[in-house]
Amino acid sequence: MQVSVQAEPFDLGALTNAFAARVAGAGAVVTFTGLVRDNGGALAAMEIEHYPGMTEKAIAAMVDEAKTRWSLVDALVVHRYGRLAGGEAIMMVATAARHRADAFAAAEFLMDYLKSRAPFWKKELSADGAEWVAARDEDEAALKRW
Amino acid sequence: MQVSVQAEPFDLGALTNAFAARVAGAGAVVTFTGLVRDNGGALAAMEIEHYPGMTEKAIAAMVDEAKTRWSLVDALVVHRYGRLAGGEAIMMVATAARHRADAFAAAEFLMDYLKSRAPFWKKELSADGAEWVAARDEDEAALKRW
Amino acid sequence: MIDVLYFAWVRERIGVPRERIETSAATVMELITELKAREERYDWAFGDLASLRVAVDQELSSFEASLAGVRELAFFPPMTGG
Amino acid sequence: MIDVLYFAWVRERIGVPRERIETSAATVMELITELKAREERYDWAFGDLASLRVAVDQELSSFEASLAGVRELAFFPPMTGG
Repeated sequence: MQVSVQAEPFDLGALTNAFAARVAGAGAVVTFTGLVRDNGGALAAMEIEHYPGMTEKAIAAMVDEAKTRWSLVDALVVHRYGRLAGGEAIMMVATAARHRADAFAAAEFLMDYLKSRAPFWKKELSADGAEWVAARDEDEAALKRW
Repeated sequence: MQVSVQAEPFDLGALTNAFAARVAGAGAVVTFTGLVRDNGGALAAMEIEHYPGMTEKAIAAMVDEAKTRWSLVDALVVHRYGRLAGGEAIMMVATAARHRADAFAAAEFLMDYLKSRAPFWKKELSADGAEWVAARDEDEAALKRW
Repeated sequence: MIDVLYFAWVRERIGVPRERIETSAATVMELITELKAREERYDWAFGDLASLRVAVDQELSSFEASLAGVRELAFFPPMTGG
Repeated sequence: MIDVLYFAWVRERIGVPRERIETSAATVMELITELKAREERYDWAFGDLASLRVAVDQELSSFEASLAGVRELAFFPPMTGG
């Protein structure tokens, strides 16, 4: 398990290659990457706040839970905080399993939990000002499937 | 859309970074990578045969179908043929969408169709000899969900 | 004495990211009621409990949770990670 | 004259990856019956139709498909890509 909560940008490609290279025995690797959306070319930026201490524990607990539910070879979660520009990667999840169904399910599970149960809060900064992103009902509903 | 059927190895990380960099407007990128499994350290290799001409058309049709079903910003499919060693990447799929549900669903859809409807055949080469990989009932069943 | 942390718009409404609070409240809910009576900014931050979440010693918890032995409390809106 | 292609173990059993076949068969199934009667290797390759797939002009098709105007036919086992 590799969990990192960091202010610095991360190299999605390099992390994906390193992850795929170390999961001997796995036949399937799934990655999810969340990006700051460029809304129609409008200059977008995002400020992400988190709860140091609780964040790392909450994410580690989610990964542990995923490992009890699916047959995983390995999993990785990287999540940034601080100020991010449009197009930048906010976070990534990677899962590796023998078969694709486990890798996909675990990645979706981790995403659903990260969205609504890891202590991060996003503030969108645009020409109109700054606004805290509201939690979406669909995101809370998505947790019910697990 | 980017579709490539090739004998040469591909750089998963470089392709993922390039894909994520060009999908302006997307908030979610999902990748799937299929690897030659190293079965308990036993030297594994794989020979992949395909049907030139039909392969490219079949994959393009799958991507088109995915684009009608989900709101996708872009999609990418790379699939190798020829001889591959244990641990090497066989293929990858990448999908980009505004929201994660579309990106995940489209990636799983493409994988299910690539598994059972794209004209590739795998032969496993091990110390015991060479054997054509049999289609799995689960893979055929997986198509029914779409 | 409990360390109380605030995040996102809860922090903005309270005006500080953390403070140490002297209280004899037995539960999170009792503490909220006590704080709301103290100052307007708490009333503003804790006005709509449906949009408030609480973590007790860094675990998501409920407003009914006991404060016995608790060292750290955090209030924040629904999380929006990922 | 139809170009007929074989892949994977079908190719190995027939012994060639492709051949041009002169036939008056009206459907894929009629061609299969004709070939099976011709030589043992066809009988071996086409013995179990449940494990055989056919593409007509590079589109997955059925054994009942007509051969009228068809240029290319391919026989192979269930696909195992991905």
